[in-house]
Amino acid sequence: MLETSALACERGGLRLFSDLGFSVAPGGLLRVRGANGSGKTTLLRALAGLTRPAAGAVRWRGEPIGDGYRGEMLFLGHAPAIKDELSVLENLEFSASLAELKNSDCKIALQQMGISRLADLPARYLSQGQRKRAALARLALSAAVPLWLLDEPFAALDDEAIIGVSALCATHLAAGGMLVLTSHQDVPISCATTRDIELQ
Amino acid sequence: MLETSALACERGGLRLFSDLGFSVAPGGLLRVRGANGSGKTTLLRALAGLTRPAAGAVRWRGEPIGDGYRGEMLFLGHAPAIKDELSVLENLEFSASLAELKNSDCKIALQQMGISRLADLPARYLSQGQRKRAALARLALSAAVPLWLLDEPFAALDDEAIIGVSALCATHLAAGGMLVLTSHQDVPISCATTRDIELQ
Amino acid sequence: MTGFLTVLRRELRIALRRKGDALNVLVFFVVVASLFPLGVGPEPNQLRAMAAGVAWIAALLAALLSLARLFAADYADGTLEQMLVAPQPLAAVVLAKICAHWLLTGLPLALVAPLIGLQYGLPADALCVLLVSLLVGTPVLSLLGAAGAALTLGVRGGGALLGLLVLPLFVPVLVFGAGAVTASLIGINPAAHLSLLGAFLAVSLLVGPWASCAALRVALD
Amino acid sequence: MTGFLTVLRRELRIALRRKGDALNVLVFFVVVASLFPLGVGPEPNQLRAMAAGVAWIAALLAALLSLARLFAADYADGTLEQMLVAPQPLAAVVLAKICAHWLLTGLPLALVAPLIGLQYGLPADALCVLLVSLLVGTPVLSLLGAAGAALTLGVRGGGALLGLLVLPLFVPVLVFGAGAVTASLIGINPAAHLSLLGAFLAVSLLVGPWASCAALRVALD
Amino acid sequence: MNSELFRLAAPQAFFPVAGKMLPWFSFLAGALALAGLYVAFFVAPTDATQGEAYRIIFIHVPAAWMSMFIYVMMAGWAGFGLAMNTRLSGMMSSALAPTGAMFTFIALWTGALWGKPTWGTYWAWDARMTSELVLLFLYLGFIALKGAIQDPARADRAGAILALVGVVNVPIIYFSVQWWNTLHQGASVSLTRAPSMAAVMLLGMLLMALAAWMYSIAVALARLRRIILERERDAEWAKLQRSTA
Ligand code: HEM
Ligand SMILES: Nc1ncnc2c1ncn2[C@@H]1O[C@H](COP(=O)(O)OP(=O)(O)OP(=O)(O)O)[C@@H](O)[C@H]1O
Ligand SMILES: Nc1ncnc2c1ncn2[C@@H]1O[C@H](COP(=O)(O)OP(=O)(O)OP(=O)(O)O)[C@@H](O)[C@H]1O
Ligand SMILES: [Mg+2]
Ligand SMILES: [Mg+2]
Repeated sequence: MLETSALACERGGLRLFSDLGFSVAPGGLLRVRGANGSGKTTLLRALAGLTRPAAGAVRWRGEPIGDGYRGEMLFLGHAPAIKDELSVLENLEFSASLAELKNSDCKIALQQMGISRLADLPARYLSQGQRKRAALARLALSAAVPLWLLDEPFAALDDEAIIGVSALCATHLAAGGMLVLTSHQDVPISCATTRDIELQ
Repeated sequence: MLETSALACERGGLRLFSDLGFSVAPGGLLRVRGANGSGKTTLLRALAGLTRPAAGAVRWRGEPIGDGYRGEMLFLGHAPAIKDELSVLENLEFSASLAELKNSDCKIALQQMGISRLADLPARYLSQGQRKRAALARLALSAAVPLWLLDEPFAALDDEAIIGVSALCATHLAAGGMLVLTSHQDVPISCATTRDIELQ
Repeated sequence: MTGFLTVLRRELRIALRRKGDALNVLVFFVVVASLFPLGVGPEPNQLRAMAAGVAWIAALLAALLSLARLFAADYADGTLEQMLVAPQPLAAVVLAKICAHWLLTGLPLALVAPLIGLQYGLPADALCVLLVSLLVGTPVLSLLGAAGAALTLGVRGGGALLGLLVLPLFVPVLVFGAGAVTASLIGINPAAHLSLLGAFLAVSLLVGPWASCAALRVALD
Repeated sequence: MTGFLTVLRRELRIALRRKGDALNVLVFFVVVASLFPLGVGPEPNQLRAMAAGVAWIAALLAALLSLARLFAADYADGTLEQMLVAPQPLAAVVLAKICAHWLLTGLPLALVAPLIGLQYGLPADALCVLLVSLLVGTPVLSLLGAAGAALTLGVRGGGALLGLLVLPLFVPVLVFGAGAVTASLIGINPAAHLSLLGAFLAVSLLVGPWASCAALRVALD
Repeated sequence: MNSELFRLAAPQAFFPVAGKMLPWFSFLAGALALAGLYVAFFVAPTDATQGEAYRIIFIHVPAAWMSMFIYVMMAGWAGFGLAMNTRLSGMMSSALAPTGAMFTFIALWTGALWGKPTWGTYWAWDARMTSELVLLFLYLGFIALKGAIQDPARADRAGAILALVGVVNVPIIYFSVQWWNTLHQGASVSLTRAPSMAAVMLLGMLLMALAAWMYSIAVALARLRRIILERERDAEWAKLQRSTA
């Protein structure tokens, strides 16, 4: 259970949003909406514990977020965290073992994202969408991680990949996971408890 | 008038597409479609003269593309060509004067993209979508450039910006310009002579 | 511990793929070392007196120049963000990056230095002292340098600022490191110098990783 | 010509914003120059003999180390692509980048070198020769180095490869440059050395930009 | 008591308090400096071995003490701010740094001047001098780092980390003469003199040290007020303050 109370964030002395209170319960999907520069990314980073809020707090299972939280949360930001020098598989294996996920499933995860053919290609040669797919392959490994925070997961993906990622998200929600995402596109995830917040 | 004949491109020894022949006439819109990694970006780069085709040729006004072509074409790729150290306005001014466009309209262009408030902010601080808008501001300066080649212009943009960019494109087409673009999203540009090609 | 090993293995693998960076230090060192006689003239006594200084200055420059990029790539492509949100303790990750930096700059340099010392005509015991001083001193450069690199990450004018922050801390290492060799050359026991270096190393082992972690959290705020 | 000025202005402006990079060369140089006495010992004769070598090695290293990043940032963020499709001739753009590189590394170094020479006890005429040799020689480093940087852009192991490609071309510049100063120190006319450097410069003015342009087109294919 | 302290930790509450304390510390600094200088130049006798040059001690030693003491204070405030997330602490450390750098510079400079007649050299790389020089660079690095980061909160935290790293250097400076047998000696001056003269010297040094102390507090308070106004420029009370000033 993720909760915020009276959350406010600033960038360069500018208040982006304030007094934000919401909660995400197991099986719940929270969509963060808003125009470019309205603070969606900032909010997600605050939820991940990367950005210090100017006011308010983020709570996880009733406690302020701390070290234990990090093992129960998956954050994928704008930057894909992919090294050009390493192959697609090596990249995934690294991020999996950094996140203490099972390394053995990496090939299956690539297959689920439709890029198993590219497993041994150095990431430098990937197309934009393939790179995004490689980053999102971590979702397929993270079924056991309760909270997913995804920043624009559908950007650069083609229709097939969007469907694939949505399916992963839906499965995760159905299994009692929690999901917070931002997206400028329509999100084809079917979920009973969807909430939207709009930042301006 | 842009034409290709029997165009083929390769990446890492792999044939991405071959025997591609099409033409774009004044006022015409060509949408390049295809899955992730199908070669859309590669095709656009070949049309811009950046990538050497494995076979076939690109012709502009009946001639193989050469030095003169570069002044009549605008290419915006995945990478936004924006320097973090410079302000938004300085970035636009630089790319305008590199492309021999009128520097004086830069502020108006930023206004058209809805980021005039950010003109003096170092680009490092822009949000993803603001960065994209800053790159696309060049469109507003390029009305006189007949051929536009746009790679995923709508990625990361919010609805308002998508409408703005589409309007710019439509105006350009109505004035007899030519436009080739790739996009995974639906393109809300109304144009009489729209053609699609699908790469696989 | 898994975090440490994972990151260390990755860093070394990337370096191996790039090759450039690892070899660069050696190229750099050989350039510095072999060009000096060209500039100074090949008098044996003079060369002997210079050997330790040349080796140590090469080490210091190699460290300084590679440090600016220690965290930069990971910062730009989002890997650092992932390291901060990962369940692995950040200290392990940072320590692994520091280790990798030392393995790729300090260690090769220390191992090659005796060869250069030989060419410069150093006697055997001075060669030993040179090797030991570099082995003890170069980790200090990586440890404290990492803290500086983390502090200046994404900061305006980062490069020069990094120099300003870490050079004052490096100078004592250089002075005592080269001093040890000079001492042994003129027949004084270099143990005092070396134990000073050792003390430096101990302090920087405590301070370096802690400061790097804290600074990285600030940089990514 | 507009292309040249546009790019030059932008490069300098970015350098000014970062400050780091421009100052870095000076910091670097001052470090190299002032650490040598620390490592080597402060005997005046020895220092005088070393001054030219120190200045030239610093110039060479500064060039080598900054060249690796000459095109890298523009390559990564798409600016290079834009430069290639721009109506401005690529040669003008490349020449502007080379100029900026020299203005930010070679020139400051050349201008500061006499001060260091003074501290190292060089006589006035040797200082002059040092300044002239650096002014003539450092553009060669930027010109040929740019070609090397373009050739190794995006290539695996770029760093070491760059060193391998350009060092053989740089060493003669160093030898004649430092040689000119040494010659004037022992009372020989340094004109022969300097005119050799001049010839080098003329050749590299022809070869450097052309090779860089061709290599950039290949790199971005 | 505790809540009172925390109320004062708010910049707005501290601003007027600092304003009231400022003139007192300035006055004390001036008076003590005058007294100290009088003792130093007119009461203390000429030294038998060093002549008049030894009078540098009245500046050198207080400056050296202050250079270290201010750094510890600065690091203390910085660390407190990092741990407790109080805004005033970061401003306090910023206010102290330039004064500390100044005293460090004076200690180095007077030490170097003094070294020429006594040791025959301005500079040697002995442990105390090296570590004192490092201290100067730590101050400068702290100031430069804070200046380079635009966001004040981030600048405070980054500066605090640097200050805490550097604090290790202070015991090294202080104990270097005991740990390593170096050129710079400890309190050997009093051995060559009669006890009464040592007492006069001690008095002069003490007065000068107190003056330096009061001066540091006064300057830090003045600087702190400026920083508070600058950082809180958007707050209503600060606008009011500026319009009345
Ligand atoms: C640039 C060179 C010098 C530096 C960086 C330096 C630094 C310091 C420092 C940091 C202290 C305070 C530490 C303490 O109280 O134990 C100090 C104290 C002192 N210094 Fe220096 N010093 C320098 C040169 C000299 C010289 C040339 C002399 C005279 C021969 C001298 C005589 C003293 C004395 C007598 C004290 C007081 C020691 C005491 O009673 O505790 N210093 N110096
Ligand atoms: N130093 C700064 N000074 C002023 N404004 C800043 C600074 N740093 C960041 N900002 C602003 O803060 C906002 C950050 O927004 P954020 O990245 O969270 O937006 P977003 O909602 O994710 O947008 P997008 O849809 O474009 O991804 C932007 O409007 C940006 O311009
Ligand atoms: N060296 C290489 N070896 C093998 N395949 C390569 C190499 N370089 C590029 N490729 C492949 O060439 C294709 C390049 O495609 P391109 O970038 O044009 O795709 P795209 O249609 O723009 O995709 P997206 O929708 O993801 O942007 C990718 O499938 C990529 O994997
Ligand atoms: Mg965003
Ligand atoms: Mg593409």
